[in-house]
Amino acid sequence: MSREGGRPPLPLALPAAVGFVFLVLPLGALLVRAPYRRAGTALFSDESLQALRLSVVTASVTTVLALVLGVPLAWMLARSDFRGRSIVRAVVLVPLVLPPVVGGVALLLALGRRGVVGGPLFRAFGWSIPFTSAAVVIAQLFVAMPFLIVTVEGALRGLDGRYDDAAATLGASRWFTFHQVTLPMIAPGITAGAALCWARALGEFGATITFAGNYPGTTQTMPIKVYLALETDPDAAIALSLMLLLVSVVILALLREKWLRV
Amino acid sequence: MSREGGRPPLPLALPAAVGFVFLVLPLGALLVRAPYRRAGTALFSDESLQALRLSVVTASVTTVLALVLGVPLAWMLARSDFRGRSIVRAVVLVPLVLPPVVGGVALLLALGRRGVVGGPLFRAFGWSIPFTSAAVVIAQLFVAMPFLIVTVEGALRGLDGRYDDAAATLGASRWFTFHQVTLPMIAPGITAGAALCWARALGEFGATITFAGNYPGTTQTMPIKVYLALETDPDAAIALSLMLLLVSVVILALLREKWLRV
Amino acid sequence: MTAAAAPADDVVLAADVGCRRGGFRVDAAFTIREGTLTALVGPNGSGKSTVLRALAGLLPMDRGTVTLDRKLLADPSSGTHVRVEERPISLVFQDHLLFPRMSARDNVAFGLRARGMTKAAARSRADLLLGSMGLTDRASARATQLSGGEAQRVALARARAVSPRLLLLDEPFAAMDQHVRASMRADLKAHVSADSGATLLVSHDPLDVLVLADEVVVLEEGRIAQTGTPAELANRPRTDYVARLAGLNLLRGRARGMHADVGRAVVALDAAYDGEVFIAIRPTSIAVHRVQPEGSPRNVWPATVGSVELHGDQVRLTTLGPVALRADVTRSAAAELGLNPGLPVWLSVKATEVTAYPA
Amino acid sequence: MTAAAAPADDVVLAADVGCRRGGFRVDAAFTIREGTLTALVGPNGSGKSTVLRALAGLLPMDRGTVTLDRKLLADPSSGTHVRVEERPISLVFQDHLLFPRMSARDNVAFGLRARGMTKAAARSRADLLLGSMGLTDRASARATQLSGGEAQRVALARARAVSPRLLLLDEPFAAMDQHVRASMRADLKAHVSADSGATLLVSHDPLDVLVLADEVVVLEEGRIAQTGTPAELANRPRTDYVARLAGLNLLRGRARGMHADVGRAVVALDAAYDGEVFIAIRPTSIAVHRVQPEGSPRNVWPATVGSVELHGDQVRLTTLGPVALRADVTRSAAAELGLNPGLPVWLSVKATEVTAYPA
Amino acid sequence: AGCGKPGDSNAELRAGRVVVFSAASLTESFTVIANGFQARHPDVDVELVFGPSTELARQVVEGARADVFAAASTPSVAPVIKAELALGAPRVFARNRLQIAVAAGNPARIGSLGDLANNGVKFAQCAVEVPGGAAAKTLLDLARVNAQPVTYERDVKAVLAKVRLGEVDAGLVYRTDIRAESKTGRSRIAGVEIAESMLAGNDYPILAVKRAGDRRAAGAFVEFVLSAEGRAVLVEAGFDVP
Ligand SMILES: Nc1ncnc2c1ncn2[C@@H]1O[C@H](COP(=O)(O)OP(=O)(O)OP(=O)(O)O)[C@@H](O)[C@H]1O
Ligand SMILES: Nc1ncnc2c1ncn2[C@@H]1O[C@H](COP(=O)(O)OP(=O)(O)OP(=O)(O)O)[C@@H](O)[C@H]1O
Ligand SMILES: [Mg+2]
Ligand SMILES: [Mg+2]
Repeated sequence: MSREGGRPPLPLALPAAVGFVFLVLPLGALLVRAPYRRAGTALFSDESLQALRLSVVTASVTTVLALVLGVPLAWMLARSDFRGRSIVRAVVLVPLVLPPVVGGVALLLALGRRGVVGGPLFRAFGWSIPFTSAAVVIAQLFVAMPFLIVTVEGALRGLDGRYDDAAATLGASRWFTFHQVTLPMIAPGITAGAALCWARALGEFGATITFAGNYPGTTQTMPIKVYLALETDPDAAIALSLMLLLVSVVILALLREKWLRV
Repeated sequence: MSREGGRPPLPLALPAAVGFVFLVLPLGALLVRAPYRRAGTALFSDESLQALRLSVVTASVTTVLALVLGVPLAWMLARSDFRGRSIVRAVVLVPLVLPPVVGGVALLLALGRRGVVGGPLFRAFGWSIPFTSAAVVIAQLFVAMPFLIVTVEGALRGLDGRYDDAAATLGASRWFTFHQVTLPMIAPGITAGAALCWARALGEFGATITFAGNYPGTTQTMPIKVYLALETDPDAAIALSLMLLLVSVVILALLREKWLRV
Repeated sequence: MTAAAAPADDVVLAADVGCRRGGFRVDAAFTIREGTLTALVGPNGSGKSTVLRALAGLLPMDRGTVTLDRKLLADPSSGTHVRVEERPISLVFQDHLLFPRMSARDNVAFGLRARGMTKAAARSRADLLLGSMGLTDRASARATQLSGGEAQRVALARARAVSPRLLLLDEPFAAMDQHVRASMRADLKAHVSADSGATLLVSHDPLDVLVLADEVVVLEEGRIAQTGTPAELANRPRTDYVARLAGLNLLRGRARGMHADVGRAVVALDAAYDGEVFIAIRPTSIAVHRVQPEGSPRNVWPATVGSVELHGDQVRLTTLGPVALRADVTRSAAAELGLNPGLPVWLSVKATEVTAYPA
Repeated sequence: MTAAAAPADDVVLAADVGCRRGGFRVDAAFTIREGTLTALVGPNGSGKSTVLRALAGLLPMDRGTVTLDRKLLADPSSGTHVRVEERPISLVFQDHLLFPRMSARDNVAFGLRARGMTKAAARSRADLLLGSMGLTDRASARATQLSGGEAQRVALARARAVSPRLLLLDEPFAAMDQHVRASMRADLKAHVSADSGATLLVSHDPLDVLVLADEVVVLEEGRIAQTGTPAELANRPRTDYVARLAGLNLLRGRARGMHADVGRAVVALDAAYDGEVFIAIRPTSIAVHRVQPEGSPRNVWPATVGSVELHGDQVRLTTLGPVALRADVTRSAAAELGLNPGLPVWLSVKATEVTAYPA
Repeated sequence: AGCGKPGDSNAELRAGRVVVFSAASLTESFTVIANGFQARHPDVDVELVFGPSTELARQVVEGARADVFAAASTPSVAPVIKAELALGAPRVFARNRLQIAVAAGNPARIGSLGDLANNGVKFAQCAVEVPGGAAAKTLLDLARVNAQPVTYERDVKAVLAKVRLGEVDAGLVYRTDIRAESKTGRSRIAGVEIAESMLAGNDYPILAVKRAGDRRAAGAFVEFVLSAEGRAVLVEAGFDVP
């Protein structure tokens, strides 16, 4: 916070360096062995750009929705004492552990044309959710929102609750306190959670292909495209992944810089 | 912290409820439509139990390794001011966005028999990493550690840095301060990060099957088994997923209760 | 005196607080009248902050009632517990707890905005208040960038901004310099004399109590040890703590007529009493001698000098012996007597300088 | 006086601190000798805490040097900056900053354990220290479960546990009650007189300065306004702040012989001076009259009563007029005169009660 | 039993669209076939959606818009038939056989299926849950070769990737995969024919979906795949055709 550097202690620097090398090695190998010559054609096809755009847009929509729904849910878990809280917490953890493809099946069972909720909806209004861009967002939200919730709950638990007390003595409702005091104080945690959520949504494959399908343009996201490219042209798949990587790391880095400056 | 309940404010309770319903619906549908009759046979085969054990063990080893390597890395990102920090941060984000299968390919390129590092290792010692349980852990670590790092970094950034100052004026080295002061204060964040990491590792499929392969007993984890079961017997896949779910939620809940009590 | 009795007309706060905190228990009943300030004093750890938190609603009570403006705010026996944010009470915390990510201005504006005032209006009101506290040029600074005394002034402004019916102040002047403290004190005095609800002030500074308080409540170990006006306390302390606050020596003994037995000595009194009495002696009325004095003073005791402390022109002695006392002598007298720790001396006090009252 | 000069043999700390904090700048040079305590005083926001942080190494300096026991700790011009944890300096923070998840005992043991002492040994040493501060029964309580005064005592114990060569105290007594404060003060005094390195104490309490300080450094707006022994400051204040601390009225004017022109009035002096002078007047030496007095006092000014404050037996007036003064009169005199804000009065002071000295 | 009469692939078709769900392993062949079909029927838009067969089947059942479904194995069309969404019985349009994939130059000197059982030979095959793995198991069983793979991959492409990267010495894959690989021109993979390859293989069924928006066009596409032109493309890719 206030003191500058000095050399970081070895018991921290050493494992940190090992961890970094471990993460950077595969990336480095990927970059070294990447098929740069052949990459261009795969990258700048219309379909690739379409998939990239769809991925970025749906992941962003997902993240916004996750913030709107997930942050309050995290607050309830961390700050409110209601019956059945441990059940809610368990439910939040479920999508983390469920294999994504099964998550997609579960979404079909719930919201599909023959699903528990989707069935009546379809019969009454003719609405069918699967295989639309909305379904992509739903699949991503199901898989990625828990990451945000768990992170934000952790941040809330680490917070000094006395500021809430101070706000209450000034007549602030819990809602006013939440958005004026609590939110700014857990901003780093929310940033982290949103980044995780966005990244997870961007990389989502299993639940999306199962629940939303893979029509180019409407539901074919970049990871699905990469998966299919792996089937036919592994080099193109790597090139596509690197493109996805570059775009997302740049976006995350830009947002991060902006948010952390506040 | 100190004040008890009261009713939570509507602007928080409402979205929280929506978020909860959204997450619980697919799970509910899964439970309602689960093939309980046929489940037993699929569940209690030796192979299923083997896969479950392998999953739990590897995910736990992964989480321990991620804590050992990831927490120091998070500390470096949050507290230390070194050149190239933004590059390190970008590298940490990469595995979050990389489609897991491509992550597996990257690991092969780096650590495989003919990989950048794996090649020399193989030629020198005859070591080959893929197709071993160690490879499962490596794949999970690559995919799951970033979740821990990002969460812990968020927690560190939310921390009041003045306690570090206080520790330094008492003659504490940064390492002593880290494990005596900082760690206990970010415990909730570390818990959250470890939970995410464990869950992500437990559900890992793409990188694992690509880098470690699939062989019952050594590398066949539960998500791989579920994926393959989906090809032939979706009911069995659902039954297996529910088993994975139950076990993992119970484990997480137990650990959580224990950790948060501290 | 207790809240259970029907309160008088102008009573704003009638409190009977019973609550526990870890192994510590508080039980205290008192009232505060409209436009007055009550000082809540007591040793460290006696439960003052606990009482304030309970009144604000931050700490659940397990016994008693809190009534503000005839409205019941808390009564565990009937399950009543008005929520903190719905009580017209503000609290200046001992460690101020300014919102760290906000500017000083936004901290002060916070309560007004919580009540629905627009951001602009609340801010200009906050600027006014900060201005009146001499903080105009720090208004835009973040709470974490304020000095200790500045932060405390902002906390005071923040609590007063919302015009509470009950203002709870937990050592609000502790970090302020003399000048600021005097002006804040004058400010508070002016505010209290108006038709402003009730104020409860915790302070360790006798001057605060003397200058500001209409009533004093002394808390010791979670219970009320004495109440009264500042003058009553200053003249007739009933505990060591109060005596020290008033700057007096306090002895306790059994009186029989003009004398009282205080254990290892006998004290000649100003008048005849019977039974348990307190005896108050002013440190300046104690004379110190190298040899046993003769003549008028009726009380003469041998003693040993314990500690010697220089307080400006005066020297404060503590003495050991049959009666342990604090005595103030002039610097020149101390030099003349060669007062040093361990020196055997004689102490003398005139009976007329001794105040006795029933225990 | 400045650190640049070769320090005397027994100088422990030679500091010339230049640093900035936001828009605020501090430049202050002073030294502290072995076994002495220097008080660092000044108004709120004058930079006291900033100086302490810079000395501890928590704030980078941009100018000057810090030398402790002849070892250079900081010198921006040569890039020297010994790390905080390697300086034999401890700091009691203004807001104590106890580690919230640790018990009081573990807080005190922390510094010892950081130096490699075993947990058990450090804890038993901590228990001893806490015992000497009267906190035996709170030793196991978490830092967040301590009262304000208890926390401050633990912070003091924590800083002293590591036996630093330089002990920095930022208002360490502010939250303590009178009794505890007196005993902590005595404790500190005993500690300082021993061969204990140097102590720098920030406090707003004049008594702390009077009782404890060997030297006083007065900081105003980031610069040193005056230095000297407590007696020097008490007799010859050179700024309003110091005068208020010493309880004096301070005027500034241009003297010609036995008189000085202070703007809207002329003051008769105790002796002949020439040029700019300060004039100090004790509030108790000012007499207040309803009608213009005749006779011996040479200084007589008209004035209006500004504020009236009761301080125990005394009444403190502030007066407006050609010379703004504070005056203390007895309660009976005040009642007799019917002193009320707005009342026109006459003030008189004997020339012999006026102390003048060159500005 | 079919109710609609499958259209003649040469008949005039109204302007429309055909959505073809097709197994990922057919990507190259069907892209060529679709181009050929479109050349014949310029007014008809062919939209190709590739994916894993079982995934595509699930999508068809769940109501995804699909007119034609071409799968990589007979079991994977079962859910569609069970949901009564098939327009007529599925027709097998291609058959795939296994080959041994080895790294270019065949460093481990694999010459036959039996060599897979050699000491020190690491090989990969698909999991038995997917068609390629079922075929491999059948083949090994019928040929009485007692060889254990080091990994059961999720599909043939993954097996191929392991061979390509040198993680295994050999892999049991389809002929078509090796053919496609060698077409890229800089192949790191070579094929070793299996003498017993006819003992096990995999049938590719195709069907028109009952819900098809344009049944005639869907039928026409199915017919086109089965026509000489379609078969030529498939043979070129390495399939056996009925
Ligand atoms: N959260 C807590 N859990 C347990 N005990 C507590 C807690 N908070 C305070 N205490 C104890 O309760 C007693 C009263 O504390 P309180 O803060 O009310 O004292 P106080 O009168 O305000 O003292 P001070 O003058 O030092 O501020 C103290 O002994 C304190 O240690
Ligand atoms: N982090 C910061 N950024 C900017 N300005 C700051 C910061 N910290 C303190 N200041 C300002 O620097 C000035 C000196 O602050 P400092 O804390 O040193 O004062 P102080 O003498 O200790 O006052 P007090 O008696 O109130 O504790 C104040 O005006 C304060 O507002
Ligand atoms: Mg308190
Ligand atoms: Mg300060």
